[in-house]
Order: sequence, then structure tokens, then C-alpha cells
Amino acid sequence: MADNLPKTPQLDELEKGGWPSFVKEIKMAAKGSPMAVDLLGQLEQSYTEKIGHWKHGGIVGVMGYGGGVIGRYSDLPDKWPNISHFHTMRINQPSGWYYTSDALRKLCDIWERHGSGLTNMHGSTGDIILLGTRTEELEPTFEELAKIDFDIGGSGSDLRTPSCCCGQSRCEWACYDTMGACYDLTMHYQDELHRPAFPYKFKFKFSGCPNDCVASIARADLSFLGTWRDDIRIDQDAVREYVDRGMDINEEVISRCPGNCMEFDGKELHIENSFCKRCMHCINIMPKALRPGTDTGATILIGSKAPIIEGALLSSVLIPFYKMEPPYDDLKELIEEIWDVWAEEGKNRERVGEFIQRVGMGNFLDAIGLDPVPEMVAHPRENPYVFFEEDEDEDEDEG
Amino acid sequence: MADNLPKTPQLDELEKGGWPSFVKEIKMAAKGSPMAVDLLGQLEQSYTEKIGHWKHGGIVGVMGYGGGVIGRYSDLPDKWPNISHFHTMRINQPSGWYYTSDALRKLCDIWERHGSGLTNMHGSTGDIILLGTRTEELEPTFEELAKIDFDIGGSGSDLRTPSCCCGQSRCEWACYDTMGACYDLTMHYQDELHRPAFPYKFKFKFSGCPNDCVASIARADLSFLGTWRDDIRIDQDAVREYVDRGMDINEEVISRCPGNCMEFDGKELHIENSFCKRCMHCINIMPKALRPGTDTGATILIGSKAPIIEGALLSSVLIPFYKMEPPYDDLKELIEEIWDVWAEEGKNRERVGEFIQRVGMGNFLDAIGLDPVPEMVAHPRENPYVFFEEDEDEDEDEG
Amino acid sequence: MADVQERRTDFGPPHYEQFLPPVIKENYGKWKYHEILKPGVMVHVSETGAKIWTVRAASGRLLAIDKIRTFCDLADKYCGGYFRFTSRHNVEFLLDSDEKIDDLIKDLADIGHPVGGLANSITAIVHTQGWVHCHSAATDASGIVKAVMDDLMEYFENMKLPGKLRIALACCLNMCGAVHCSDIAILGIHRKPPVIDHSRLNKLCEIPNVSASCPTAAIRPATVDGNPSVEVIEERCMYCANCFTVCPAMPLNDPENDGVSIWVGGKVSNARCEPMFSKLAIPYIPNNPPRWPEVTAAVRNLVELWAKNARKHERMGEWINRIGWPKFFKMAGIEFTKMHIDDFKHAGLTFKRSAHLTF
Amino acid sequence: MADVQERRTDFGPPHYEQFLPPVIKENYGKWKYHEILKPGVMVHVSETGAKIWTVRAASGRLLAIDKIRTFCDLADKYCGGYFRFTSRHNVEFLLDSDEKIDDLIKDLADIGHPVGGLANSITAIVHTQGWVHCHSAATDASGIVKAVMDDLMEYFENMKLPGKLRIALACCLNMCGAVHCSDIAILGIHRKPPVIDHSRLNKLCEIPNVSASCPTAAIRPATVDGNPSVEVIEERCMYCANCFTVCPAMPLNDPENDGVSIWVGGKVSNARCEPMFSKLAIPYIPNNPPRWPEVTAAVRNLVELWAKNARKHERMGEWINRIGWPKFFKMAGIEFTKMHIDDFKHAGLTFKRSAHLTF
Ligand code: SRM
Ligand code: SRM
Ligand code: SRM
Ligand code: SRM
Ligand code: SF4
Ligand code: SF4
Ligand code: SF4
Ligand code: SF4
Ligand code: SF4
Ligand code: SF4
Ligand code: SF4
Ligand code: SF4
Repeated sequence: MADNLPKTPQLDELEKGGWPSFVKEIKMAAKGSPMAVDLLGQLEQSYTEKIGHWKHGGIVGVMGYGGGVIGRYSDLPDKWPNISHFHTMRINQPSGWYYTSDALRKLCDIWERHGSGLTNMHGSTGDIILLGTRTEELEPTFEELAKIDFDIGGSGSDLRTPSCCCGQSRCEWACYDTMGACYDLTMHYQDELHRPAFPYKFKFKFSGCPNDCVASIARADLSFLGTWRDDIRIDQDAVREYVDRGMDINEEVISRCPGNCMEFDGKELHIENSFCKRCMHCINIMPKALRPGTDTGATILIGSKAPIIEGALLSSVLIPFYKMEPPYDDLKELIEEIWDVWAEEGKNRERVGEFIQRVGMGNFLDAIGLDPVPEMVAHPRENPYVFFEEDEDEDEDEG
Repeated sequence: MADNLPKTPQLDELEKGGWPSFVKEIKMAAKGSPMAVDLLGQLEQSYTEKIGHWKHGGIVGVMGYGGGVIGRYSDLPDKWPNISHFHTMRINQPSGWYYTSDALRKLCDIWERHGSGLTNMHGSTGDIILLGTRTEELEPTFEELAKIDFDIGGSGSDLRTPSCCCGQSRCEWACYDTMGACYDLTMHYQDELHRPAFPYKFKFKFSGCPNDCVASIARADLSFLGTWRDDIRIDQDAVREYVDRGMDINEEVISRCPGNCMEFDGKELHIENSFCKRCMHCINIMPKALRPGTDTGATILIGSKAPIIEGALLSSVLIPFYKMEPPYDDLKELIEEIWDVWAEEGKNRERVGEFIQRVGMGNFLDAIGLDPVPEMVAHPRENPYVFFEEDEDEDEDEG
Repeated sequence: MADVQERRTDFGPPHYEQFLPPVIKENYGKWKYHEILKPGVMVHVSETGAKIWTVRAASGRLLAIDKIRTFCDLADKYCGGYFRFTSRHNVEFLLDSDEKIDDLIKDLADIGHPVGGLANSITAIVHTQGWVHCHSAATDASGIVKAVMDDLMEYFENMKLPGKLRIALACCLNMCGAVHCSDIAILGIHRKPPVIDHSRLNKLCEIPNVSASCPTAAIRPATVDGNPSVEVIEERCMYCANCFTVCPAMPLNDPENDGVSIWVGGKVSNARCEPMFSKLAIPYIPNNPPRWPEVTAAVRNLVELWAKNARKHERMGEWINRIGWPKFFKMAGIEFTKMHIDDFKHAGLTFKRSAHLTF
Repeated sequence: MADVQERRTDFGPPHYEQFLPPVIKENYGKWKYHEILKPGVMVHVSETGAKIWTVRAASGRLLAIDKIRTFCDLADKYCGGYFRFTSRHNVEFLLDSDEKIDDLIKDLADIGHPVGGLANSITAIVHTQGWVHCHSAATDASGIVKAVMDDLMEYFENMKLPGKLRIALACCLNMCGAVHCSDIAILGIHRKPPVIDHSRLNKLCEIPNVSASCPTAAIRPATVDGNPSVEVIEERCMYCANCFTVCPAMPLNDPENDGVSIWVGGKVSNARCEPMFSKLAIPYIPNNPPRWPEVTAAVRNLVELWAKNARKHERMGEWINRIGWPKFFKMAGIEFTKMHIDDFKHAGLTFKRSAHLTF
């Protein structure tokens, strides 16, 4: 099939250079897949015309599932008939994106039989993306995937496929079991993941520490960042070793500490832990000498998202410290409270972060039954536009 | 008259204590003024009932002036007939609130003849406040004041009485002549000050340096903060003297420098001036050793105000550095541009700071003919909602 | 009409120069440095070697003309008749020698005007009219100020604080004065929606202006008992009284529900950190005249907490920023409530959007 | 219907445990520290003394199944069949000995997958679909990413930068990926309002939803040529394409006006400073396929400027915050325009509200 590839002078330019070439990949797939051949052709046309050639997606899917497939049709079906349908299947990745060659080979075989042979490993939400197939192939693909235990991920107004950093599997800083938590909640909320019933999408992401290696605080409606409540563990010998080997500890570590809470007297490193902001910097720089404490858990934050409509949001603190121990029962209760309130009162296409801004954090907390704590705010209000409630009058006099 | 004072058991409590007592002042005035007597009575009633007894002000004034008098009427005129009218006259203070005993005695004599004998020295905008008189006394008071060269200040939707710190008259840090500038602009804009023609009030305040001793950045629509462009002047001997006398220069000065641009090697203080934020801290702490540079002028900021309606604002940078030399011609041109645009397009009761937020800083700059500079923003936009204009397309490609 | 045309207007304030003591005129723009000599007293030294001594005294701001005359007498006695007021309404006597400073201080003490307010002290409270003159007041101004300053006299009269501490008071949300950027702000507040006088509203006010005045769009036109008027959606009203400012038929004053709130951590100067707004600390304290004991206690608590814990030169807000708001609320013994969480236009930007927490 | 009921659904992803190499299973939660050994290679050491070596290679993300099979072969050859992908779509091989690391690296090089992206380097660009799959794209994703990374290979393959630098690309304002919090973000943008297909709009879309979708309220219902449809107030449109997301009859794609913008200074981690959004640096660069030379040059300029001037461990945004935006624009040679000044909802909070300026 490689012989009758369309001419792609523009794309061919992108076979050059040191970074892996997606053009080579498409050509590789084109050896076995007519879809990949036409994709190449249409893409070359886009490169020439500087415009995409996909139509607005339609609703296609797999029986019993309300999401997980992104419908896609070429707007030049006559010219590129093999991609007249070119739907994406989102397949829920295993926690931490670990695989065996065995499992992945099976996945490839299925996709060779039913799709374009092209994938994204992975989509930016975290799914395995099977890139491009026809409507009638969706169901058979799913059936085969089910046999090797790969289920469909989220799309539409549902719980999106949760993801997590590798956490305790390979990282010394993980303050809770990210992969375990991610798996547990994914399994617990299969129905929410597969049947869109929310006002809009909802994402979980689990990072084992404040380094946030899955960018959870920037792109998850509920962000779990591992942290600790007790003291940073210090191995003073190892500190001295870093210094002896030439690290300028004052410049590189102490002066960069946002808590301004470190001191090195030439022999011992002292940390005033009650001022430590759990930023990770000192630990990052001296991984052999410093470790998070042992009373570990997570800070749970809510509401981040991309800019549309109200402007991008970072998640904000909902629970300053939560132990993150299975079976996470009270956490699940809280999540369901949040979903109930948001499903009830959220507008169509209103993410939970926008919803909270609209109804007010205080009202939202009331509704989900959580007490306000000062950790939730960068600072208290600056404007005097306070809504006083009748029953609160008594309480406030004490100040 | 002091004999038939109303009983004021509550207010009498406020004659005790170390701080000057306004109750004593009112009683002092009450010796000569029936208005002060009734004020005492009504105020005692307010203290008992926990509520004010003034009616919403009406429009009263002085011939030829549209502002400068705050109409005030008691809501218990039958009970307190002497304050059935109790209007305030705002008198434009001299720059820097300097007086001679001679001038003030004349002022007191006039107020003894025509008003309550009570004043505020001064109102929080800066005026001399003549507190309380009857409508028919306004004009005679003004006539007498005019004879001793005291004119009326602002109120209503006009230029409000400008004010300034003592600046070069007594302060070593003044980077321009605050008192001169304040006087010059006050004189230049007498019409704007006396005849309300703006959408809302507009205030100027002049501080000689970033310490901002008239709180200009917090409560002036146009804030002038003295600053310098060249290097901080250092007297190294004087620096050493501070250190020798026991100042912990690293702790007190260097570690508090927001520019992180100071170093003391035990002998010499070095400042990396290109990183100095002109915050004044080091100069404040070592006034004998450090002084602002000699290429001085002002940062001009726009838009601060109290919270109603959109929330309080601090002024924001309009001109990072302006030489502030008389006759301030281009400054005056700019001010008039601003007023024109705001008068044309501002809504009723919309302060200029709110107006700028509504129309957008960029559009505002276009309208007043000022080029945008990065000093105007804390940071560039974070949201991608950029309005592209036809004619700008060409320019931007270069990036 | 001839009269009117000849009438002198727009002549502006008197020129300041005539009010400057000779030493100032001669050294205008030449001052080199200053030294704080003792509480309330400082000296400025000129490049020419000339010096001027300043004695700062509390004035109280609300002054009877007789008191001003007394100040004039003191100025004549000590300063060649020259004196000034400050931007925070203290009175300053300007001496060209240091010999009679103590005499002046004594004379001032005798008439009840203590000297202080310089350097690391608490200076006069910027404040407003209250029940003395304003129709809008949710509390009195002068009374609270007097009570609070009586209580804080030691901090006015000495300089033992970590840095300057500026207190301001406004008797309603209009916030006349720089209340919104004060280390401690005392703010009069209402807590009930306006009571509408439907029979007079249409006569006194323009209904579209009234509707437009509401920051939360709580007001809409309505016909009540046949009168064109407005109605207030009470859940949306946060008692700002802006409607009352534009329309006398909508008063909010209410003896049982008015009171004050306390705000902390604002500043104006650019020293060290950028200027900052004050933030809500205590949502409500009832009016308790004549001496508002709960307010004075709350302010003292805040002052002492800061004084004890802040580093040198650290203003209230800088200290709180260093320790964090959670610690502040704990140390101050103030309950954190939903009222503390911003819910106005830019509320989302005040949420804690990081994991930088202390435990 | 029996079939349907028996059909297995909602079984979820495979349990991760079966995919973990034995050394990981044994040391799960016991890792003690790690060391970066050389570009792309690190070792983690367990409390038990066990070690695991990681070799990180660029994957390119858009992979043909044959390439995945090749990765599988390498995993079989070096790692007992185990491997993983990262949150930024690199591929990681996990070895229980360090003997064959160089062989693996060589094999990876042979199939065109360089090793690197660890520690103070530039790792893979998080990106999206572009013209490969999305209807909404204002630019291609994979093509720009390829061109930019080709140009930055040295920074992927070594660790000589001051800190980590994360680049991300999104092909439209939906910003799939953490583009809004990247050291450098490349963002596809439209610059013309939607072209409305009035004849089909009412059939394809619900008019109230369409109106509500617009962040700037630029859309209102209108009847055009007898069709119920909408109209766009063009001055209010900032080309976000949210209307197109909800309604296919309002496309914005336009070859002449689409292109990319460049954003800088965002970050996600809590290390040192709090997470930050990226800010606008270059408002517009036209699409210039296949290799977008202006974009690669702009990115390289930014990377090198930062690399040369930042202190150790200082991310792009931290560096800019230290030197200030005025210096940044000057040093980067980027013109500051009104487009850089925020004019959306919270714009006022981005104005410079202090006199903290450098000259
Ligand atoms: C495939 C993927 C991009 C990729 O190449 O990796 C993707 C692709 C699309 N996203 Fe996304 N999003 C993808 C991750 C994200 C992320 C990142 C994340 O999840 O961590 C975000 C930002 C985080 C967030 O949720 O805010 C994201 C924010 C959006 C938005 C804006 C949502 C918002 O509230 O602002 C839209 C618009 C919408 O929902 O209508 C959107 C819409 C879309 C649609 C469905 C286009 C549409 O308007 O219908 C895209 C389909 C493209 C296609 O043809 O395949 N996508 N989208 C990612 C999903 C792969 C996966 O499942 O692993
Ligand atoms: C007298 C004075 C308070 C004082 O005791 O010192 C005062 C008193 C009043 N102010 Fe003020 N303001 C006074 C300085 C201020 C300041 C401070 C300043 O100018 O530096 C502010 C805050 C800064 C600002 O301009 O934003 C201020 C912000 C207001 C506002 C809110 C304006 C806003 O845009 O948010 C109002 C409401 C209004 O304009 O309708 C207001 C309205 C009023 C009115 C006229 C009440 C009203 O709604 O009609 C008050 C009359 C009281 C009376 O009966 O005498 N007053 N007002 C101050 C003027 C004295 C003088 O001329 O020297
Ligand atoms: C007299 C006065 C100006 C005037 O023309 O009236 C004045 C005079 C001086 N100020 Fe001020 N300031 C005056 C109001 C202010 C204000 C405005 C206000 O409080 O409303 C501020 C801004 C306050 C704020 O940030 O909230 C102000 C912030 C400063 C600062 C910065 C302090 C800081 O660390 O934030 C200095 C520097 C210092 O003292 O270290 C300063 C320094 C000074 C110096 C040392 C300047 C000098 O060399 O002469 C003067 C005496 C110091 C003192 O009071 O301790 N002055 N000063 C004002 C006296 C008010 C009063 O009676 O207490
Ligand atoms: C493998 C991966 C997690 C995963 O489960 O997939 C990972 C792994 C590690 N990260 Fe990460 N990070 C990974 C994505 C991230 C992300 C997410 C992102 O970029 O989208 C972040 C947030 C980025 C941001 O702030 O914008 C991230 C911020 C960090 C930081 C903080 C760096 C900083 O100074 O801001 C560290 C600490 C350090 O390296 O000093 C860190 C440190 C580490 C360590 C050293 C943790 C450990 O002990 O194992 C790992 C190797 C370091 C490295 O890559 O240099 N990791 N790390 C991700 C690799 C992505 C890639 O292929 O390049
Ligand atoms: S987020 Fe923390 S625990 Fe997870 S991989 Fe990154 S550094 Fe390790
Ligand atoms: S984790 Fe961050 S805040 Fe805490 S001590 Fe280390 S550097 Fe400082
Ligand atoms: S603002 Fe500056 S110049 Fe003016 S009095 Fe204060 S310290 Fe002096
Ligand atoms: S003025 Fe402020 S920023 Fe400048 S050197 Fe002094 S302390 Fe630093
Ligand atoms: S703060 Fe309010 S009540 Fe007090 S004087 Fe100003 S307008 Fe009147
Ligand atoms: S008090 Fe304020 S919020 Fe309430 S109705 Fe009046 S203007 Fe609106
Ligand atoms: S960023 Fe926009 S164009 Fe790109 S994949 Fe996401 S929705 Fe599609
Ligand atoms: S592109 Fe965005 S701003 Fe323009 S009309 Fe559509 S939704 Fe509104």
C-alpha cells in the first residue's frame, strides 16, 4: 500500500530532524491501513491550504456507553473516502501508564483489525487514544477490547478518565498511593464515567506530592496533591555531603525557600516546619538528604479548567489535609455531595469551578456541608459586601 | 450659654481619657454657639438611640459655585431648632496645611460670626471643614472668607480639592515640588473645581516619594508619587556608622529589600540599581546614609477610589516617569484628554478607575493618545480573549 | 447683576509660601536627612546645615475655634506663629531651635493634646463624620476613635512597635478616608436591606438611577400601592447603602442591626511590599456607645498580637502574609466564617489556588 | 435483548498491578531517593537497597501500532517486558540493572527515539490533535511540535538549563492540555468572527445555547433572510470559537487569519512559588507550514534568553517575576501592545497598582 501513497512534499519535510516524526508514524501505519493513507493525503491538503478538513463531530458510540468515542468525519469524503468516518476511541489507561509488552501487543492487534493503526500514547487527559475508525467498527473493537480487559474512557458531560502520577510505584516522594486511589475511584464511578449525566465534564487527577507531575492543579475539577503534616525528615550527614560536594546550599536551597524557614549553620540544617509551605523545593534539590514527613495524606483542591468560558482556573483548596486511606468512604460521600449540588444547580456547560464562583464559595460549602477554613482562601475578602444571614448574627458578636 | 447645656451622660463619658475629646470641643464651642448646644443634644440622643438624626442632604451653596457646601438638616428640627440647618463648608486648604496664627485667627473670627464655631482640621480630602451653619449664612461667610483669600473647595461631581504631602518644604525625600504642583494645578483648574461637570468626583493627590504620605495611591483618581530614575545616593561612611551603632543591616535592610538588589560586604553597601523597585525601605531605615537619586520626577497613577460600586481600587501606573516641572503643560494636556474622554463616555457616578475597567485600559489609552508600556501592568493578560484590530495585523507578525 | 459680575470667585487657596517659616523658605528642597529625637519630636537637617525641629501633637481633628486660637497662641509663643497640620490631622509645631521643645510639650499636655505619633507608633485615626454630621452613618466616628485612642495612648506616646500602624475608621461603606488600605480599619456597616418609602420614592428619586446604583442588581422597578417605585430582592442585598446615597427614600439605618466590622492588613506606602487592601477580620460588632468596649478590645488584641509577633519594620499585613491567614485567625482567636470568603465580582481570585499550606 | 444484558460493561481499566515489574511490586511505597545519572537516565533506590533504573525516551505520542510493537520488543529485550509512558507522553523503560542501559539507548536511537527529558531539560511538548483529528483547530499540533522539538533537541538531550522548561501546545482556545500553565505555551488562535450559516443554524443548534455560549455576550438571536438564527456583534467577538463548539453552523477557521500566539511564564508545580498561569508574549504569528520557522525562532529566542539569564532552579516565570515584565519585553525584543493588556473580566487586577518600578 505504501506504493500508492499520496504525494506529500510538505509533510515529508517533517520526516527530517531529531525528534520522532509523526509523519513517519502515519506512513508506517499507511503500509497496512487505507485510513492512514487518506489521512496522509488530507493532512497534506491541510498543510497546503492552512486549514483543517474535519467536520464538527457527531454522536457515535458503543452500546451501553454514553461517551468515550469522539465522532469525526472528513469534510472531503469524496476525495478521502477512507477517512469519511474517522472516530476516536478513548480507552481507559491503567494507573500510571504501566504496561506489559504482552498487553500492548494484544491492543495493537485489535486496532490493526479494526482501525487506522494509529494511536496517541496517550491523550492529554490520559486515555489510550485509538485514532480513527468507522462507526461500524466501534462495537466490534469494544468487544475485543473487553476480552483483554480494556474498558472505554470518558467523554462528554461525564466523569473523565482519571489519571495519576507513578507515585509510590517509583517515586520516593509520594505521600499517598496515587495509583491505588486512582484505580479505586475509577472503579467506584464506572457509571458516572460511562454515562454522561453531569452539567459538563468532571476530572480527577492524582499527584503524589506538590510537584504535581500530572498537572492536577491546572486541569482537574478535583485535584489531589500529596502532602504531609509533620516535619521534613532530614539526614544531616547527607546534607553535609551535598555541601561538601560543592552545593551552595544558601543560594540554591535556603534563599529559594518560600517559607523562609531554613537555616544551615555549617553543620546542621534546621527547618522551622511550622512555616514550611510544603513546596518541595528543598527536597527536590537534596533528594538524598530530605524527605517529606511520615504523617502523609493529600491536599484536595477543586475547580481547575481551561479558559472557556470564564477564563482559566487553577484548583483551590477544598480540604487542606485528608488522609487518603482506602476505602475513601468519606471522600466518596463528599464527591457525591459535590456532584449532587452541581448537577442540581449547575448550568449547562458550567464546570464546577465556574459554578462555585457563580454561587459563591460560602454557599457552595454550605450546600455540600463542609465548614469554611482559612486555608481555602489566599486572603479574606477585601470588599465590604457581606451577606449577613439571620441565624449568624448571634455567633459573630464574640469577635 | 454653657449653663443651659442639655444633659449628656453618654457623651460625658467621652471627656475622659488621654486622647483629645471631641465632646470637650463641642462643649467649648457651645459656650458661644447655640448650634453647638443643639448638636450636643442631638448627638446625645443618637448615642442613646444608636442612630443618626440627619436627613439626606439637599442642594445648598454659594453664588457662582456649584459645590463646596454639603447641605445637612436635622430630622428633629423641632427638638433641635438650632441645627435644623447644619451645612458644612469645605474651604480649600493651603498646600501642605501650613498656616500662620494670623491667618487662622481671622478664619476663626469669621466662623464665630457665621457658624457653629466647630471645624474639622481637616476633612479627609484635605479641606478645612467649617462644620455646620444655616443656609442664609453661607453667602456672608464666603464673602468674608474671600476677603482673607480663602476660597471654597470641591464637592459633587467636580475636581475635588487637591492635596499634597509637605514635600520639599520639610522632607528630604521629596522627588518633586509637591506643594508647588498642587498649588499650580489647583489654580489652573478652578473652574473644574467649582463647577461640577464631570460624571463623578475626581481627585488629585501629590506625594513626594513612594512612601505616599497623603495616601494618594489609595484615594486619588490621579496619584502623583515622586520617584527617581538614576541611582540611590550612598554615603558609605554613614552606612558604616549605622552598622557600628548596632544596626543589623542584613536583617533590617537587605533581607527586606523587595528588589533583592543590595549587598553589604562589611565595608561598602552595594546596590544593583537596575533592580531597585524604588520602594524607599532602605532609605527610610538609613536616612543619613541613603537618598533618592537626582534624576527625579513622579510616577503618575490613575483610578483609585473607595469600594462603591465595583469594589475599591488602587491607582495603576499611567506614566512610569514624568519630570514634574512647571508649567506642567503636557501634563495638563493629558489631564484634559482624560477628562474629555471620561466626560464623553463615562456613565453617571462612574469614577475614572471604573470607567477604565469598563472600556478596557487599551481602548482608554487609545482614546487619550498614550502608548501602552509594560510598566502599566503587573503582568500581561492570562486569558486568550484578544481583540485583534484590522490595522494591527501587520505589526504583530514580527514577534 | 453688576454685583455678581464683580464678585470675586475662583481665586483659589492662599499661596502656601506666605505660611512657611523662614527657615523652610530658605531650605526648601534642600533638606538632607532627619532624625527622630524622641516620641513626637524630630529634626530635619538641611544641606546648608540649617535645622528645623518638629513637635507633633494629637489634635483630635474636630476642633472648636477656641482650640484653634489656643494653637495659634502656642505657635506665636514657640514658632513665630507658624504651624501646620498633617495628612492624618495631627498638628505640628515647627521650631528653629530645640531649646523650648519640652516647654511646648508641657503646654500641649496642659491643654490635653499629647505629643507622639511619629516613627514606629500609632498615629491619629483617620476618620469621618458619623452621627456628628452625616446622614449615612452606620455608627459614630468620633466616639469610637476617642475610645480606641484612649485605650492605645501608650502606642501613640512611645515608639516601641515593630513598625508604623495606621488605623482608620469610616462610618459607612462609602469609606471616606483611606480606610480600605489600613493596618486596622474600623468600618460602620448596615445589616438590613433598605426600608422603602414607596409613597415618596418617585418624587425624590429617579427610578432608573436607583436601579443602576445597586452593585448586586438587587433593585428593580415596581409599582407598589399604585406608586411607581422599586423593590429590593432581599437575598441579593448586602446593605451597601448605595441606593440610599442616590435616593433618600431608601434608608438603611437600624439601631439594632447597625454596627462595625474590623479589617486588617492594608497599607498604602510602597515600602518593602506593594500597597495592599485591608481584609475582613471581624464581620460584625454591635454599636455599644458611648465607648464601644468590644471594639476597643478587638483593636487592642490585634495591635498586641502584631506587636508581639512581627519582625522589625513588618507592618500588620506583611506579618500576616508571612505567617499566613490560617495562623492569623488562630492566634487572633477569631472564628473564620463564610462571610470571610469573598463572593463579589473577583471572588475566585481570592481562593487559595496552590498547595502552599502550613500545618 | 438477552445479549445486551449479558454484555460486559463498566469493568474499568485493567488493574495496574499486573503491569508492574517485580522490583516495583516489592518496593512499592518504599523508595528512598533517586539520582539523575545522565541525560534521560535515573536510578531510584529503595529502603530495602533495591534499585530501579529508568531510561526515558521521546515517543512522539502519535504512534503507529508497529512502533508500539517495537517498543514492546525493546521492553522484552531489556526489561522483562515492562515499560510505561509518562504524563507528558514520553516512554520509560524500567531496568533492574544498569548494565544494558547504553545498549538500550543505542537501540532507541536506531529507531529514532532519542533519550533525555529528565531534570533540567526540555521534555516532550504536551499537545493536542490539530489538523490530524480536530474540527476546531486553528493550527496544526504535531507539525509545530515536531519543528520546535527538532530545533530544541540539544535541550532535550542534555541537562544544562537553569531548571525545567515545559512547553505545551493547544490548537485552539479550548486548550486541551495544561497549556495555560506552561513555561512556554503555543496556542492556536482565530482572528475573525464566526461565519454564520443562517440557513442551517436553526436546524443544527439551539439558539439559546448558542447565545449563552459567548463569553462576551456578542451573540444575539436574530432572524436572517427569514431564518431564525443569530447575529454576532463583531466588535465584541474575540474569536474564542466557543459558539462553534456548541454550533457547527458558526465556523471560524480561516487560512489567512488563523495562526498561533505565544505565552510565557506559567508553571504547575508548587516548587518555590505557587503555580502560575502563562501570560501573553506574542499575540500572533501566522501559520507557516510545514515547519513554522517564525514559531521555532520565537521559542528558541525565549528559551535562550531564559537560559542565559535565569538563576539556577529559576523557572521562566520566576525569572520574569524577578526582573519584571518591562525588562522581559525589552530583552526579548517583543513589542508591548494594547493586546497585552488584559481587558476581560478581572482585567483591573492585572494593572500595576504600585510604584514598584525599575528604570
Ligand atoms: C483528545 C484530546 C486532546 C489530545 O490530543 O490529547 C482532546 C480533544 C478534544 N477536546 Fe479537550 N481533549 C483532551 C484533553 C483536554 C484537556 C486536558 C486534560 O484533560 O487534562 C483539557 C483542559 C482541561 C480541562 O478539562 O479544562 C481539555 C479542554 C477541552 C475543552 C474546554 C473545556 C473547558 O471547560 O474549558 C473543550 C471544549 C468542550 O468541552 O466543548 C474540549 C473539547 C475537545 C474536543 C472534544 C473538541 C470539541 O469541541 O468537541 C476535542 C476532540 C478532538 C478530536 O477530534 O479528537 N477540550 N481537553 C484530549 C483528550 C484525550 C484523552 O482522553 O486522554
Ligand atoms: C467630609 C468627608 C469625611 C470627613 O469627615 O473627612 C466626607 C463626607 C462625605 N462623603 Fe466622602 N467625605 C470625605 C472624603 C472622602 C474620601 C477621602 C479622600 O477624599 O481622600 C473618600 C474616599 C476616596 C474616594 O474618593 O473614593 C470619600 C468617599 C465617598 C464616597 C464614595 C465614592 C466612591 O466613588 O466610592 C461617597 C458617596 C458619594 O460620592 O455619593 C462619599 C460621600 C460623602 C458624603 C457627601 C455623603 C453623601 O453620600 O452625600 C459625606 C458628607 C458628610 C457630611 O455630612 O459632611 N464620600 N469621601 C470628607 C471630605 C472632607 C474634605 O473635603 O476634606
Ligand atoms: C507629616 C506627614 C506628611 C504630611 O505632609 O502631613 C508624614 C511625614 C513623614 N513621613 Fe509619612 N507622613 C505622613 C503620613 C503618612 C502616610 C499617610 C497615612 O498614614 O494616611 C503614610 C502611608 C501609610 C501607609 O502605608 O499606610 C506614610 C508613610 C510613611 C513611611 C512608610 C512606612 C512603612 O514602613 O510603610 C515612612 C518611612 C518611615 O517612617 O520609615 C514615612 C516617613 C515620613 C517622614 C520620616 C518623612 C520625612 O523625612 O520627613 C516624616 C515623619 C515620619 C513619621 O510620621 O513617622 N511615612 N506617612 C504625615 C503625618 C501623618 C500623621 O500625622 O501621622
Ligand atoms: C515521570 C513523571 C511522572 C509520571 O508519572 O509520568 C515525572 C517524574 C518525576 N518528576 Fe515530575 N514527572 C513528570 C511530570 C511532571 C510535571 C507535569 C507536566 O510537566 O505536565 C510537572 C509539573 C511541571 C510544571 O511545574 O509546570 C513536574 C514537576 C516536577 C518537579 C518540579 C520542578 C520545578 O522546579 O518546578 C520535580 C522536582 C525536580 O525535578 O526538581 C519533579 C521531579 C520528578 C522526579 C524526580 C520524581 C522522582 O523522584 O521520581 C521524577 C523524574 C524527574 C524528571 O522528569 O526530571 N517533577 N513533573 C512525569 C514525566 C514527564 C515527562 O515525560 O517529562
Ligand atoms: S507528583 Fe510527586 S510523587 Fe508524583 S511523581 Fe511527581 S514528584 Fe513523585
Ligand atoms: S519544602 Fe519548601 S517551604 Fe518547606 S522548607 Fe523546603 S523549601 Fe522551604
Ligand atoms: S511622601 Fe515622601 S516626600 Fe512626602 S512627606 Fe512622605 S516621605 Fe516625605
Ligand atoms: S529602595 Fe527598596 S528596592 Fe530599592 S534598594 Fe532600597 S530597599 Fe531595595
Ligand atoms: S463614611 Fe459614610 S457615613 Fe461616614 S462621612 Fe462618609 S458618607 Fe458619611
Ligand atoms: S443597600 Fe446596596 S445592595 Fe442593598 S439594595 Fe441598596 S444598593 Fe443594592
Ligand atoms: S485544543 Fe482545540 S483544536 Fe486542539 S484538540 Fe482541543 S478542541 Fe481540538
Ligand atoms: S467566537 Fe467567541 S466571542 Fe466570538 S461570537 Fe463566538 S463565542 Fe462569542
